[in-house]
Amino acid sequence: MAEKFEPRIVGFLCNWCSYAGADLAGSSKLKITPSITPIRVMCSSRVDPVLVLTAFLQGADGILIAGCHPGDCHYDEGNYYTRRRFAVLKKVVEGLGLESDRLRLSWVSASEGQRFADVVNEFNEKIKEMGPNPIRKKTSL
Amino acid sequence: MTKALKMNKNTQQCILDFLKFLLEKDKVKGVFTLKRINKNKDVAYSLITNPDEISTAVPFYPLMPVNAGKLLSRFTLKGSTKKPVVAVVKPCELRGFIELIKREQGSLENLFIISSTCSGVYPLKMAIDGVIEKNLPEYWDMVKKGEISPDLRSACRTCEEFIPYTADITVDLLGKNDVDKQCIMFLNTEKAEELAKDMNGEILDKELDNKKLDKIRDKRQNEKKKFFDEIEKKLNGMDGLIEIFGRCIGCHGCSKVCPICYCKLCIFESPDSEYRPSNYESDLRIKGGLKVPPGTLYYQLGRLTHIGISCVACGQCEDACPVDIPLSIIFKKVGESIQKIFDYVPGKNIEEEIPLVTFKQEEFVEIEK
Amino acid sequence: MKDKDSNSDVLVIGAGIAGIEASLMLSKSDRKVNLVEKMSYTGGTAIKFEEVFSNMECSTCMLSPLQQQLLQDKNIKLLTLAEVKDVKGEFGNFTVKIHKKARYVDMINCIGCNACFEPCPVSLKNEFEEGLSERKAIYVPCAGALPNVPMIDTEHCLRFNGKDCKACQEACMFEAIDFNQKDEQIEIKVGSIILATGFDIFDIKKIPQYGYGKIEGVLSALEFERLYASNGPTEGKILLKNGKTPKSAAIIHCVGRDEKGYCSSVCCLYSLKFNHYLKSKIPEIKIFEFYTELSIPGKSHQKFYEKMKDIGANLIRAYNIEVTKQGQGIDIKYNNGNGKKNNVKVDMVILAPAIVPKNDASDLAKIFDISVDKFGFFKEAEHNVSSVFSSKPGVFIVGCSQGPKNIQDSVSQASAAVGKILSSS
Amino acid sequence: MDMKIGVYICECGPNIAEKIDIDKVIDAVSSLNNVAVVERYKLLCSGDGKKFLGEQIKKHGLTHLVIAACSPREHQQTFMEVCENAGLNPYLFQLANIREQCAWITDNKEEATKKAIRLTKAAIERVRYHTALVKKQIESNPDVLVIGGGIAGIEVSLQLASPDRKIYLVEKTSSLGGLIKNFEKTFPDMQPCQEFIKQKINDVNKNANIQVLTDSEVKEIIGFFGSFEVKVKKKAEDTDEVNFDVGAVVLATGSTLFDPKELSEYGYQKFENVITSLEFEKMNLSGKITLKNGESPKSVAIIHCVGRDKKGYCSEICCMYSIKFVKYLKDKKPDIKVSNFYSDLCIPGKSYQQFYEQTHGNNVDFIRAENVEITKKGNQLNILFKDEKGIKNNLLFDMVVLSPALEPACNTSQLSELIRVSQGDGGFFAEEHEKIGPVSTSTEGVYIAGCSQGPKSILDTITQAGAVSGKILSSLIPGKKIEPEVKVSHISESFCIGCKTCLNICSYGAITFDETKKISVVNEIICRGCGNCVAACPSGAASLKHFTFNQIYQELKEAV
Amino acid sequence: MDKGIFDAILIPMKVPAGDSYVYVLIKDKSLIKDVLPFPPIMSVQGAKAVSSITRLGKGNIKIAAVMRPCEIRATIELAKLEQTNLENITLVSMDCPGVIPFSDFIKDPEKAMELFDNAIKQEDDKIMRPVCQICDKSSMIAGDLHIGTLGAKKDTFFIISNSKKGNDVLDKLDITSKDSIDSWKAKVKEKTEKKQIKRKKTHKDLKTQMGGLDNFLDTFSKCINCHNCMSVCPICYCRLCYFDSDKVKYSPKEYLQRAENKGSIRFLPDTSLFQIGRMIHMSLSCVSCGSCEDACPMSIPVAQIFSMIADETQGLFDYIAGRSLYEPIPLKTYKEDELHEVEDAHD
Repeated sequence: MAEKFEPRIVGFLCNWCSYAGADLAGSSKLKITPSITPIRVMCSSRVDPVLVLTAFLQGADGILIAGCHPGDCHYDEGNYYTRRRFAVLKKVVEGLGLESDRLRLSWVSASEGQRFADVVNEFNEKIKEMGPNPIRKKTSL
Repeated sequence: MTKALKMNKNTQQCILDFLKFLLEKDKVKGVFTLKRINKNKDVAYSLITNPDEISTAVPFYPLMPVNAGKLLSRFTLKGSTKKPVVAVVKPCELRGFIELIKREQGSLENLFIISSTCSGVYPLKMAIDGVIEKNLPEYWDMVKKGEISPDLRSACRTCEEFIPYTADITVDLLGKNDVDKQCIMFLNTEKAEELAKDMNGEILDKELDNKKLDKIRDKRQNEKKKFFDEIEKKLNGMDGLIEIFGRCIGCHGCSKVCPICYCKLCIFESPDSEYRPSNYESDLRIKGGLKVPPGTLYYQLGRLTHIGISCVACGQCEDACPVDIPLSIIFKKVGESIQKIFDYVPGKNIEEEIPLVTFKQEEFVEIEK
Repeated sequence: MKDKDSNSDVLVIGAGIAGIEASLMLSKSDRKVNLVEKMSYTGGTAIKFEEVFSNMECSTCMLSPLQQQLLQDKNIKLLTLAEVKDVKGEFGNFTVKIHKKARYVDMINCIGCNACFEPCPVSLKNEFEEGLSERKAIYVPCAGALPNVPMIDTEHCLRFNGKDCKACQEACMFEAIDFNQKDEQIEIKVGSIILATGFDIFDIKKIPQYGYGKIEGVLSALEFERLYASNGPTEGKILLKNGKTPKSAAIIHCVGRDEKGYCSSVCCLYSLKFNHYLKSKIPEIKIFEFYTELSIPGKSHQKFYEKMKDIGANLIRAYNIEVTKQGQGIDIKYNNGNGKKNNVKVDMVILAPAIVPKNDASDLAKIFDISVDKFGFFKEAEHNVSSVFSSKPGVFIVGCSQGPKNIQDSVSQASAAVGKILSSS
Repeated sequence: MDMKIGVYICECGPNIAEKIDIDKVIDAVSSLNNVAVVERYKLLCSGDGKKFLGEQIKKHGLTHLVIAACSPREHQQTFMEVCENAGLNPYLFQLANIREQCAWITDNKEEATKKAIRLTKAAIERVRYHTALVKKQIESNPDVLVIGGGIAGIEVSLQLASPDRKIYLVEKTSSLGGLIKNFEKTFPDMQPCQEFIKQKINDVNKNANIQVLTDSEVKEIIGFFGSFEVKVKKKAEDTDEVNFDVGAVVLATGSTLFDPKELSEYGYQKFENVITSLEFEKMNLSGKITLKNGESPKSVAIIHCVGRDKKGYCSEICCMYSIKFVKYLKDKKPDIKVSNFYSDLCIPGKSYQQFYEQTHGNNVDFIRAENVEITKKGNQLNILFKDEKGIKNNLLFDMVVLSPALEPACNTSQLSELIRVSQGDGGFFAEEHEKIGPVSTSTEGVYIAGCSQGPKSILDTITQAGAVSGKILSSLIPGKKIEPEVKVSHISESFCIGCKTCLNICSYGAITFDETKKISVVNEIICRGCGNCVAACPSGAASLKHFTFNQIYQELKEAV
Repeated sequence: MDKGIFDAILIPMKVPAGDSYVYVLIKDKSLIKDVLPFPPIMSVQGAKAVSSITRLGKGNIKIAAVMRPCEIRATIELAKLEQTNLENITLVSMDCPGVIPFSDFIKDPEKAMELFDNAIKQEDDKIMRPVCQICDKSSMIAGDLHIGTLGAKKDTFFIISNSKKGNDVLDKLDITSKDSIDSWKAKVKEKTEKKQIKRKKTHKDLKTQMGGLDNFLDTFSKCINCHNCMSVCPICYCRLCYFDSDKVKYSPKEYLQRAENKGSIRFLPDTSLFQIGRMIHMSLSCVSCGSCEDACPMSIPVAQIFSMIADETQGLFDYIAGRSLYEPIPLKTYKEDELHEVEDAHD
């Protein structure tokens, strides 16, 4: 591959914790790979596994779901459901021998700007190792 | 006299060249046709934008994985395509699409249709273990001779509407004995001529060889008679129907693949058709027993009344039926009888109104704006 | 009191969690609120915490939505760097004189890009971070502080000390920095007043045997909170001055309890919380927690205590504690419950000091003409009525300014005070 | 009318302008369908900026607005107001965060620009699918139902009752007052509380705006904040129940004592003269503290934390009222011997240490003890215990007072069913948020006061009652309409199959089930718009306004 | 029924044409002679049958439903999902020998019947559907009553009750002999263990065969999107499938865009989305009944693949679909402390 690989990472961030954390990272001028495209949702529990799957099948190199730490959910318990749905999604993808490492669930609080940066950059590195999502080029999906 | 483009090469090859040419010359942005999609040579309808991918296209492959009419409808459901696209489809698929357009389920705008005189396709099952691949030579041989192979789907063997009505371009295949040396493309519309412009080959005035085709039609009619008589014997009143539809499991797979069944939610799956305990209790009282899930026959007959008028006898329903009910012949028979009343040929003419719009699409709250 | 000409506006003093809660509630009921905050930021002491007991929720996540709401609220006028100087009148119509220090940064023009910090030549200890990190003469106390607008510390700014420096002004693209800003004397009229001025912590230096301020690695609870804070000086890494990770730590309760003569009611719980702090960052760390009486009232806190014990909280009842330096480490001598002498060696000591009245509480009491109790906390009116009444009608006291208490009780008092105001005028 | 999207890119001074090649962004998006205008501006959130936007919206007749600037958490509100003032529905606007998420996270201008283009495109594609959302206004009923006639309920009622707000005070016993009726004095000030509570009850009874329903129980509460329908059944006469509507509900059902019989070691109701704190209060109120045989005790033991381990929490007030008991006893018999057996002295707050110290000296002692057990010895009670040093020990007393844990009132669980307020630690009503929502619950419009929320002193109870009043006074204002969240869930009637998955997971009970249609229905007034039900619905029948599948998909598409 | 315990029985019966078996609900005793409790095929999944008549509520009559264990398990899943009301239904299962693929059967029903009977006699399942061959729950008792033929003396069988309903029936039947069912248990245990081993192996092979992107795509390359698998799936109870809804309908522009990204796309393009999406939605309740595979016009081994995935997802919550009416559907609940392996460790 000639031109260097720039991962395309989708980041579903919950409004109250993780998106706030992302903003804090930004306003603290922490370096974060631009390869992540944040998508703001009110609660990580809004992230329909099918949406994630859609992104995955359309060739996203990595998909990150980030929400409040368990127990901190702005809506009480949403993130616990997020975790269960994510577990199922990951298991299915893994079960089919597809690259489930491209899917990631992380908890980032509003004060964890640094953590957000670390999570994203580290994820980005991992994706770089994995290379582009082969699905992107597949025509017979 | 219509214009025709003549090229002295294997017809299939010519079509591929033509499609490639269309993409390269940017006359169209996309080509919709059957294509081999993997190393196992599995064939599926595809939307091709890259000229190099044309090489793996197989426009006249004797298989109908899905009725392309349904697909074209899905393609243009949310508005006509702004960029020009050409689609290679079979006559019955085209007619299915036309019927759908009449119901606002698609649009022909910027969509150009290449079709051909059709010699029919094999059942889906034959595609499973590559039988079709083996049969290909035999198939083309049959095409030349304009014969009917017993392996073909009953729907095709009994099909009289093998000449496309509203295609921009009609490719001469059926009964054309030099199909592998020469290719004739009838340019039925101005747009077709435009597309063919600069394509190397000679333009001439020509008509389809109707005598030849009539002969083939006769053969098919005989075949059809046989099938109809056979079904006739079974179709004697209710018991007959029960005989035939007895094993229907009510999966509604037939409506899922039917090009005419376009409803977002089939009325037979809607709350109105749900079965209440009181229903079966009375049934039990009256009959002493009932088949479960109930209403399979009701569904079949209902579907007949809904789509009979527009049934293009493409045979998909039979192909998809998990319990092998000979749907295509039944629907063809009943369909034709209905269509005769209004002497209406579904999909023949886009201007022609649907005689009876007895049903409207259930209007639903959009789930997603 | 329900006379017609009474003023419905409210003055809230202190933009800590209690003050914020009160202001938002008042605004919700269409009252105009003047919220006076001494510091340059909102959030009070709670904003310094990383997590709060007992649900271990992230404090910023809990507060920042409220702070945002506060800043966007049309009914609330937030005056930062402001202090009340004089109050006249009574319930229904007070006249209040406020001294608002100049921030020298325009609240409207500044967009909080922080471009002005870097060029500033001055650098000194950051009080917000308990002096654990440096700040400039123009600064916000910590990343994410709200309002996200810096202030100039005129005491240290070169320009205000005779030098002709305008590094920050040059760095600012929004003409937000205005050296000519003047302190303002604002006079407002309100109907009622809520005091939510919070607390200070006991000056541990007063008890030499804890070695605080003398021995490295002996921290106050607040210092430790910042050390653990992910937006703090070490991004949440628990480190010793020498940059090493402590292998053992001691937590000492009731620091200053006897001196003050009361139980500060939250120390046991936040000290227990520190076990979680330490264990989560340094799983193998050894912890000794010294206490006298375990005060964990309420339905949820014993559960929390049990949880902390499960992760390895090791509580020792101890008296006459003495902390001394021992080579690299710190030595703690103590008598345990049955009078035996004992000692342990640790790398880090965290002290839980008593909660004491804000240093300016007595001045404020004078200004508002309300009485204070023998400890210096604002004194509630009479017996058997809501504790939010001060001795002066129309002046309400909430949160730790009235006495040591946890966030929950502070918030309850805030709502209660609002209730009194709304039902009385 | 066809779609006209206006796109405005904020330079944010150098913050964006220097880090992102704005012109490139403009080129990249200008050609997109329906994009009517793309412009850059130095600072859109400034006064001039807002004015500029407003004019632009009018001038170009924009139907949709996209702004590429800072984080939605910064200025979404600001720009939505601009839209509103310019007559554009604020929900037809989308903000692309190209500052915090592009300009500030990298020094590589090219990459930042690329990402800025991505985000701006995404915002444009998304905004196409936005629909105008309109704030609803719902009439609300200002009246309040208060359940429980103890001090908490009384305080709330008295504070809330007014000519334009009627209070229904429902008490299951025959009289108001609750536990306090039995107390002579309150700690720490040792103030007489009989007069105090009588006065309060009096005030309630003569308050025309409070309807007191004694011997009554709430049978049904349906509805939501602003309009609850209530059915109350009068116990005594089996007359038909009382029905009325209210806008809010206050649970002030208080607490009861843990029954020491459950712990045999205390010998309660086995040995004479072993009594509970409540029995002692009553005895004390009656004027004379005597033993069964009529003599007055010479020595009394007070045992703390009875049932604490069993219940798993500290009941907060036992230490204090035990100290109060010492004072009771000393006032009546200065020479009496009183011993407190305690495990940890829990006297938080500024007033109590002093209160405790006052009792020291003359024949009063506090013994830190473990494994306390009570046996009979002659006509005295023998207390066996392990002292602080771990040494077994025993002492004789005439009378033993047990300080049992507080537990939720018996009807707590029944009420929690009735009104969908879950029971939290110790079985007490669960508050909405341990810290910042102590008196509200996960059901909007339902509040908890006093010991029904957890053990607490009279003072704290009064404070909490005040807090509840505050909440109601500030959110349920007579004549003022309620404005519920607009970004809420919706379940398509046609596609819902009624599997109740959404019902189970909704934290707010915002979804109900229509038994006749067999489908789930969202109550838009209760829904808080988290979208949990949307992700849970396998049929895709549920959708969240302003965060629909398509809206999110459009962003996602640009990201991939 | 004779004893008036039940008013009607739901049981498979030969169709008039004699070329299939479907469920019938019978009241008229005379019809009973035509029923065949254990037909050689499973044309309709029993759970769908039960659901089709009880979704809108319980009737007033008591019904006994005689079905295979997998059908009963599916029924129980549907009950949890409010898609059927079991109040007046007694579920009766039997040791299931498996069934033969419909396509094999329909070629020559009579012959198929013989083969089937022999297969049962010789306890040889190689003519059965592949997914039946790896079914390790063919004697699982999830319903109210179970008729155990395994390990029973010739022409006798065990009736095992598994619920209050079941006990009531037994009482009414006042069956005297109460033998121990140990012999049955032993036989079942033996059979199950054998199957489990085979199941594991098959799944392992399957994973190597179709695991990985390319193999996966090839496996489903023949899919014609007829969604028969979903239509016949007892668990797919949605009125309109998520993947038939507007959510997966795009504009021509978008289809072309997607084609341009890759040079060409199969049309319709979302086969994998449907297949994997369906796994996400229903694998937790999948009972590996095999209906999908039977109904697939392209003979894709859907059932085997789903059984593989189902074992994994259900394993997450050690849940077994249809094992018990009282185990909540995993996605309807949660534990605070679980599944930490899927989230980033937070220090």
